[in-house]
Amino acid sequence: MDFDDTPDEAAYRADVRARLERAAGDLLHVGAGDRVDAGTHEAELRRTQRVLAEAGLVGVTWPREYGGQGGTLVQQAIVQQELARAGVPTLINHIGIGMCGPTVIAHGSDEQRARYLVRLLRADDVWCQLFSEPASGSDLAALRTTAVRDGGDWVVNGQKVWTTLAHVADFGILLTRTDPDTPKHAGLTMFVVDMHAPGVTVRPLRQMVGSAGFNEVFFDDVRIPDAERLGEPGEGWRVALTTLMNERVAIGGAGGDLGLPVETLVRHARERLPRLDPDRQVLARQAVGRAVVASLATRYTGYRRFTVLSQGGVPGPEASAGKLAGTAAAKLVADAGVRLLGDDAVYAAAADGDDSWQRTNGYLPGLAIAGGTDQVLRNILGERVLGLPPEPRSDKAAPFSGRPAGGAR
Amino acid sequence: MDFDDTPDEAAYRADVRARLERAAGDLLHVGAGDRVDAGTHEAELRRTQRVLAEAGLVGVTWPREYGGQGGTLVQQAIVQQELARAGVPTLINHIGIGMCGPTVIAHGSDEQRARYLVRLLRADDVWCQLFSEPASGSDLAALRTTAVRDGGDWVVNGQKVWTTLAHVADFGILLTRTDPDTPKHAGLTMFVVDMHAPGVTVRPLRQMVGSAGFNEVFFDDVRIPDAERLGEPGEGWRVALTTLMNERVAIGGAGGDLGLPVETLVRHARERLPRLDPDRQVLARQAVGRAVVASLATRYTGYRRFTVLSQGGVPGPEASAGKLAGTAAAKLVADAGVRLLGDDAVYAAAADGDDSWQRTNGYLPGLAIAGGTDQVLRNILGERVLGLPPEPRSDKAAPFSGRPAGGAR
Amino acid sequence: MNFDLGPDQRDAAAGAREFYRGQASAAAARAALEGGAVAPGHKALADIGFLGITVPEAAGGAGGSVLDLAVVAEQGGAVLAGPSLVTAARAAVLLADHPDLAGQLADGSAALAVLDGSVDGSAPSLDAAGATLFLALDDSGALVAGEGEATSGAPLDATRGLASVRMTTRRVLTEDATALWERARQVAATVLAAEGLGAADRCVQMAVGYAQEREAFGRRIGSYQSVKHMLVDAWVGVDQLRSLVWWAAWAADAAPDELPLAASAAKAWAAEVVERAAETCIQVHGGIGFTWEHDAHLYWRRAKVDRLLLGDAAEHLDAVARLAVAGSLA
Amino acid sequence: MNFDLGPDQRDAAAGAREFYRGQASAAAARAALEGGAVAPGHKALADIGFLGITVPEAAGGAGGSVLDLAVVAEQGGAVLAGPSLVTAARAAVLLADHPDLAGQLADGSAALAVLDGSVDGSAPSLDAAGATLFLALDDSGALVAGEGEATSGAPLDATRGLASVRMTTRRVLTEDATALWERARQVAATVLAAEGLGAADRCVQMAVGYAQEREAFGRRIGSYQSVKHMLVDAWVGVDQLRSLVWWAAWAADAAPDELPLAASAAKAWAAEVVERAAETCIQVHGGIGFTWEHDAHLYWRRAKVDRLLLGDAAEHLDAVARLAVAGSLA
Repeated sequence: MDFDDTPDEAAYRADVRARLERAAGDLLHVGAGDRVDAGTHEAELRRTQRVLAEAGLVGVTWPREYGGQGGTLVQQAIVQQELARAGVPTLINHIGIGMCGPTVIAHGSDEQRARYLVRLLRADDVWCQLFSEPASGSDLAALRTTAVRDGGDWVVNGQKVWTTLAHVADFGILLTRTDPDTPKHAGLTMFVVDMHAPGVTVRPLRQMVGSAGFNEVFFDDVRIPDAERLGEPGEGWRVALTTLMNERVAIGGAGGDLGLPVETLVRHARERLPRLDPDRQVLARQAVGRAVVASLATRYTGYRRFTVLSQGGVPGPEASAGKLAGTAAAKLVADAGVRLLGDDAVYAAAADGDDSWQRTNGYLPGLAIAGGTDQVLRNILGERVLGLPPEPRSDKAAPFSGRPAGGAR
Repeated sequence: MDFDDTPDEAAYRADVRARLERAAGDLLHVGAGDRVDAGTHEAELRRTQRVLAEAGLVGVTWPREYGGQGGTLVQQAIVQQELARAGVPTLINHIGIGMCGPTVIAHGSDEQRARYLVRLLRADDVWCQLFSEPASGSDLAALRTTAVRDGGDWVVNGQKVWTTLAHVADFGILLTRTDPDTPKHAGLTMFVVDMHAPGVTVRPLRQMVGSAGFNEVFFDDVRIPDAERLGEPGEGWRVALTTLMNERVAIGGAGGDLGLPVETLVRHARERLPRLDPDRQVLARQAVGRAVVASLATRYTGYRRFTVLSQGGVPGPEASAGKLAGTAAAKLVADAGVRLLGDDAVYAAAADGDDSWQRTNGYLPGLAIAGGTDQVLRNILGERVLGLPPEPRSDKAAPFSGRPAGGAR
Repeated sequence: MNFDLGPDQRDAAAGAREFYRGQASAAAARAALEGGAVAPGHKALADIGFLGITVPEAAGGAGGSVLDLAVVAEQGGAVLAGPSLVTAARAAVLLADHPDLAGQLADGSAALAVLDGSVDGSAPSLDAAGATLFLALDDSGALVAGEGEATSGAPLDATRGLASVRMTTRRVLTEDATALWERARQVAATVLAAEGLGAADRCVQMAVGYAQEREAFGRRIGSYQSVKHMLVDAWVGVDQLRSLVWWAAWAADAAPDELPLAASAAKAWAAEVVERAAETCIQVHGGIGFTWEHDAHLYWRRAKVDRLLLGDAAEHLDAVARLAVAGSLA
Repeated sequence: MNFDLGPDQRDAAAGAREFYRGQASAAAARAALEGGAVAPGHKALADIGFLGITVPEAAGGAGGSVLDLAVVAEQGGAVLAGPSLVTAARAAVLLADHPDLAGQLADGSAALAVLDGSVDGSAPSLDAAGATLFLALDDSGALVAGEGEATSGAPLDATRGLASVRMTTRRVLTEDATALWERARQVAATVLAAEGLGAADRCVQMAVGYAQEREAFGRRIGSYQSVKHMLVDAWVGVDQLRSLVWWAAWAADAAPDELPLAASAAKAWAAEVVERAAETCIQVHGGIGFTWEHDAHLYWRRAKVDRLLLGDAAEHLDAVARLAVAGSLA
C-alpha cells in the first residue's frame, strides 16, 4: 500500500509537468476560489485548451485515431491533477471531451468523427449535452422534445434545460422523442445539433447564488440533417447510456473535494478560531473536526477508487457514493466556514469582501440535485451495489403518448 | 390560551383525587423508574385495578351500560394524570380497556358484552390483543393464522407474536384468516379466544434489554365456539380497524414523554455536569439543551392535541407525529443521560447500581418499531395529514393464496 | 387546558394574512436583493397598526399581547415581509416607561432599530439599515436612545435591513436596564421564531404542493418515500415549532418566569426547523428549486440569516440547559 | 497510487475470517452476557499468533505491520471476538524495548491489559477483567508494569472485558514514555476502528440480506426507499470507514507524522458509523431485531461501548481540528 506514483506514473507526471511548463505562457491561470466563467473568459479558455491539445494533454484517454493520446484513466487523472496544480482552470470543452466526444466515437458515422473530434479537442468547437427538460429531470426518458422526419431532415421542437455551456457552444448532442407511440425508452433518437442553426435560442438560467452556469435552450422548427443522427432512430436511450456511462467515468476519479477544499477551511479556522469566545471555540472545533473527517473519508475513499483505475479497472456504480458523500462533506465544510465568519456570516460577503463561504454555501443545494439527486444516487447504490430490489414501475411498458399530459410533469 | 383546567375539569380532578386518596391503602404504588412487571406483580396489579374500578376510575370513557363512566377523553386523561401523580402503575388491563373492550362493545353480541365487559374493567379477566405474526408486522393483513369452520366451532392454528400481557391474560381478541382465496384484507375473521383453552401455548419473548414484555403465542388446533366470533366471517379487517382506531385514541393523548421524563435528565445533569471537564460541559450542555427542547416541543404539541380533545374533538392522524417525534426526543434524552454517566457509561449500570439510563437507551430501538415503525408513521402522516399520494400497491387485490410462500415473508 | 388560539387571534391572523399577501411577497424579497424596496415597508406597517400591537393604548398602540403580535408576525414571515415585527416587539418592551417614544414607534414617526453589541459598533442588527432612532444597552447597563451611522454588507436576505451601527448621539432612557433588556431580547427571540414559523410553514406547503403534482418515473414524486418522509420530517418540525412559539408568547404575557426557557427553546428550534424546511423545499423541487426565479432560495436566505440573529441555536441550547439545570424545568 | 490491500494481506484476512468464524460468534457474545467465556479467548488468539502480529520476530512475534494486524482485527470485529487485538497492538508498541514482556504478550504466557487513567483506579479498560499483567502511564510520565485488582460493572458488552484497575505492584519499564504512550494509544484507536469496521460491515450485510428477503405489502422491504436509503447511508459510512482505517494503519507503519490525524479521524468516524450500522440493522429487522435471540443487539452493545473507549467522537473530532489547524493537514 502506498500513495505514490508507480515509476511509469511518475515518469508520465514529470513529462506532463514539463509540457505544462513549456506551455505556461500561453495558458490562462487562476487562483484558488477565483471564478472563471465560460461566458466572460471564452476566448482565453478556448486558446488554453488549444495550446494544451497541441501539447498532447487533451483527450488523454481518447483513441489516437481521433486525435487522442490513447492513454489510461490514471494518466487522465494525472493530467487533471497537474492542471489544477498549475492553476489552469477546467477545460472549456470538458463536457465535450468527457461525454459528447465519446458518444460520437461510439455511435457516430466516420464522417461525423472526422468532422468533429479533432476540432472538439482543440476547442475550435465547444460542445454541450442537451438531455434534461423541465418535465424530465431525474426521469430523463420522460423527455418531450420531438424530432419529426421531413424529407432528408428532422424537425425539432421543444425545450431543454440545465444545459451547461450552451451559451458558448457550437454543437450539442441532442436527445429527442421520435416515436411517441412506443414505450418511453423506445421512442428516442439522438442527434448532433448545430447550436448556431436557425431556431435555436439559448437563455442563461440564473442560479440562486452566483452566476449563470446553466442555460435553457429552445428549439423552434430546427432542422437537422439525417446525417447528423447518432445511432438508429429509436436507439437514442442506448446512445444516451453511453454518454451517461462516460459521465460516471469522468466523475468517478480521484477524490477531489466537491465544494471548497477542506484545506481552505483549515486555513480559515486557523485565522478565525482564536477570535471566538472559548466556549464557542469548543463547538467550532467540533464542526471543523467533523468537516475535516468527512472530507478525508471521502477523499481517501476516492483514492481507493483511483487505485482500481490504476490497476486497469473501470469505475463501478460505487462512484455514486463519492458524489453522495462528497456533497454531505461539502455541506459540513461550507457550514463550518460560514459559522467561523462570526457576525459577518449574516452577509453575502465578509467584511473584507470575501464571499467564497456564502457562495459555496449557496451552491450546495444545487450540488445535491444536479448530476443526480441524493435520492437517485441512493437508489443506484442500493440496487446496483447492495443488490436491493428496485421499486415496481408502471411507466416502462406503456406507450409514451398514452400518459397523462400536464405541464407540471 | 391557558394550561389550566376548566372549572368542570378542576372539579372532576378534585373528585378523582379524593377518590384516589380514599382508595390509597389498597393500591400498589411505585417510584419513578421502578419496574413493575405484570408477571411478578400480577396479583397486586389485578387488585389495584379492581379497587380503582370500584372507585369509578376505570373505563372512564366507556358507556355506562357496560360498566363504564360515560365520561370524556379529557376526563380519561385527567384520571391517567392523577394515577401517575399518585404513583399508581399502569393498569394491568390497559390493553383490554383501551382496545379489546371497545372492540367487543362495537362488534360483540349482547351475550359477549354481558359476559366479558364488567369482568374486564375489574381485572377479573385480563385481556390481550393477538394480531401481529412473524410474517406480518407492519403489514398486518398478511397474517397466516388460520381458523377453519368445524361444526359449531372454528379450529385455529398458527402463531402470534409481540403479544403484550399474553403471559397473564385470560382472554384475547384474535385475528385469523378464514378465507385464503380472497384478497388479503377480505379473508379475515376476528374472535374472542380463551387463553386457557387447550392448544394455546404462551412463550415469553425476551427483549434485547430488560425483561420480557412481549410473548409469542402458539395455537395448535385450538377450538373456538362460533358464538365467540366478533363480527361476520370475512369482516375481520373492519373489526381490527376499530381496535386500531381505539389504539390511536389511547396513545393520542396528553404529551407524556415516551422514554424517561426529561425532568429526570435535568436532575441527572444537575448532579453530573459539574463533574465534567469545562470543555466537556460545553458539549454536554448542547446535548442536554437539545434533549430538553425536543422533549418540550413534543410535550407542548401534545398539549395542543389534548386541547382538541378538551374541546370535544377526536385524535386525528396527527397523533402519529407525537410518537414519531417522541421517539426522537426520547433518544436524545437517553443519549444525553448515558453520556453524562462518564466512565460508567460503558457498563450496563452505573457504579451506584442505577441502570435506568442504559435500560432506557436499550429500550429505544424497540420504541422506533413497536406500535408503528418510524417508517410506517411517516407514511401515515405523509398520506393522511399532508395529502401526498400513496405508493402503488399490487398486493391488495390478489387472492392471498396466490402469493409466493416463504417463511421469511 | 386550552392551548389554542382564541377566535380574536384567529381573526387577527386572517386579517394579517390578507394584508401581508397583498403587500409583500417572495418576489418583493427577490427584488430587494437587486435594490428594490423592502415590502410592505415601515410606513405601511405603521398605518395598519402592526408596529404598535404591543404598545399600550395610552401611548397610541393597541395594547395587545405578545401572542397577538406573534400570530401576526407568523403571517409576515410567510411572505418574507420587512421590516420585522421583532423590532417593534422588542422596542415596545424597552419603551414601557417612555410613552412618547412608544407612540412614535406605533405611529411610525420614528423608525426604530434595537442594536445588539457595542454602541460604538454594533453587531449586524435587524432593520438598522433604514432606522432613524436606535436603542441600545451601553456599557453601564443603561438603556440609551440616539442617532447613529449604519454600515451594511452585501445582503444575503435583503428584507432584514441588517447593519452595524456606531451611535453618534445618545441619551439615557433607563438606568439599570439589564433585566428589561433581557426580557426584551427574549420577546424578540419569540417573535423571530414566529416569523420563522410562517416562513417554514410556507416552505413545506410549497414543497407538498409540488410533490402532489410533479411526476417522475410514472408516479407523482410525493408517493416516493424519500420525498414523502423528508416532507413529513419538515412538517413535524414546523408543527412542533408552532407549539413552542405559542408557549413562549403565552409565557411572555402570562408566565414571565417561564419566558427565558420558552423563548430560548423556540429560537433554538426555529433556527433548525426553518433551515431544514427551506432546504427540503429546494430539494423536493429539484433543478427548478435552485434557480433565481423560484421562490425557494429567498426562504433559504431568510433561514440562513435568521438562524444567527439574536443568538444561534448553540447559544440558546446552552441557555436552555443552564436554565433547566438551575430549576426552570421542575 | 496503490491504496489497496496486497495479496498477502488478503490471504491473511481470509485466514483470519475462517479462524474467527470457527471460534467466535454473536451467539458466544450473547452467552458471555450470561456468564459464558469470551470467545475465542486469550489462549486461542495466542496459539494462532494474532497477539504477536506486530511483535518483532526477535521477541517471538510475527514482525508484521499495523495494517497486517488491522485486517485481522476487522475479521475479529465481524464476529464480536474477544479479547481485543487492540490490547495486543497497543502493548506491542509500548513494549518495543522490552522483548521479554513482548514475548510473553505474543506467546500468551501473560494476559496483558493497558490501563487508561490513574494507576490508583483506572478508567474502565479493555480486557482488564481477565488480565494478569497491567501496563499504565504513571503520574511522572513513566511506563509501568505490574499487578492489580480489577473491579468490573455489569457488562453492557461482555466481550470487552472492561474493568477498572487499582495497581497493587508496579515497576518502571520506560521513563519519559509520554510520546510512546501517545503513539500506542493512536495505534490502539486505529485497531479499535478496524474492529468496528468488521462489526459495522456485518450489521449492514445482515440487514441487506434481510431486506432482500422479507416482504411487506406485497414487496420485498428492500425495495422501499425508506429501507433502501437507510441501508445505503449505513453502507457508505462503512465503506468510508474502511478507507480511514487503512489510511491510519498505513500511517502507523509508513508515515508516523500522519498517524495522529488519521487515527483520530478513523476513531471518530468509527464511533458514529458502527452505532448507525447497528441501529439500522435493528430497525430494518423490525420486531425480531430487538429480541434477545437475534444477533443485532449484540452489535448494538458493541457499538455503544466502543464509541466511548479510547476517546469518544467528540474527543477525536477536537483532536482532528487542533491537529489540522496546527498544520497536520496542508
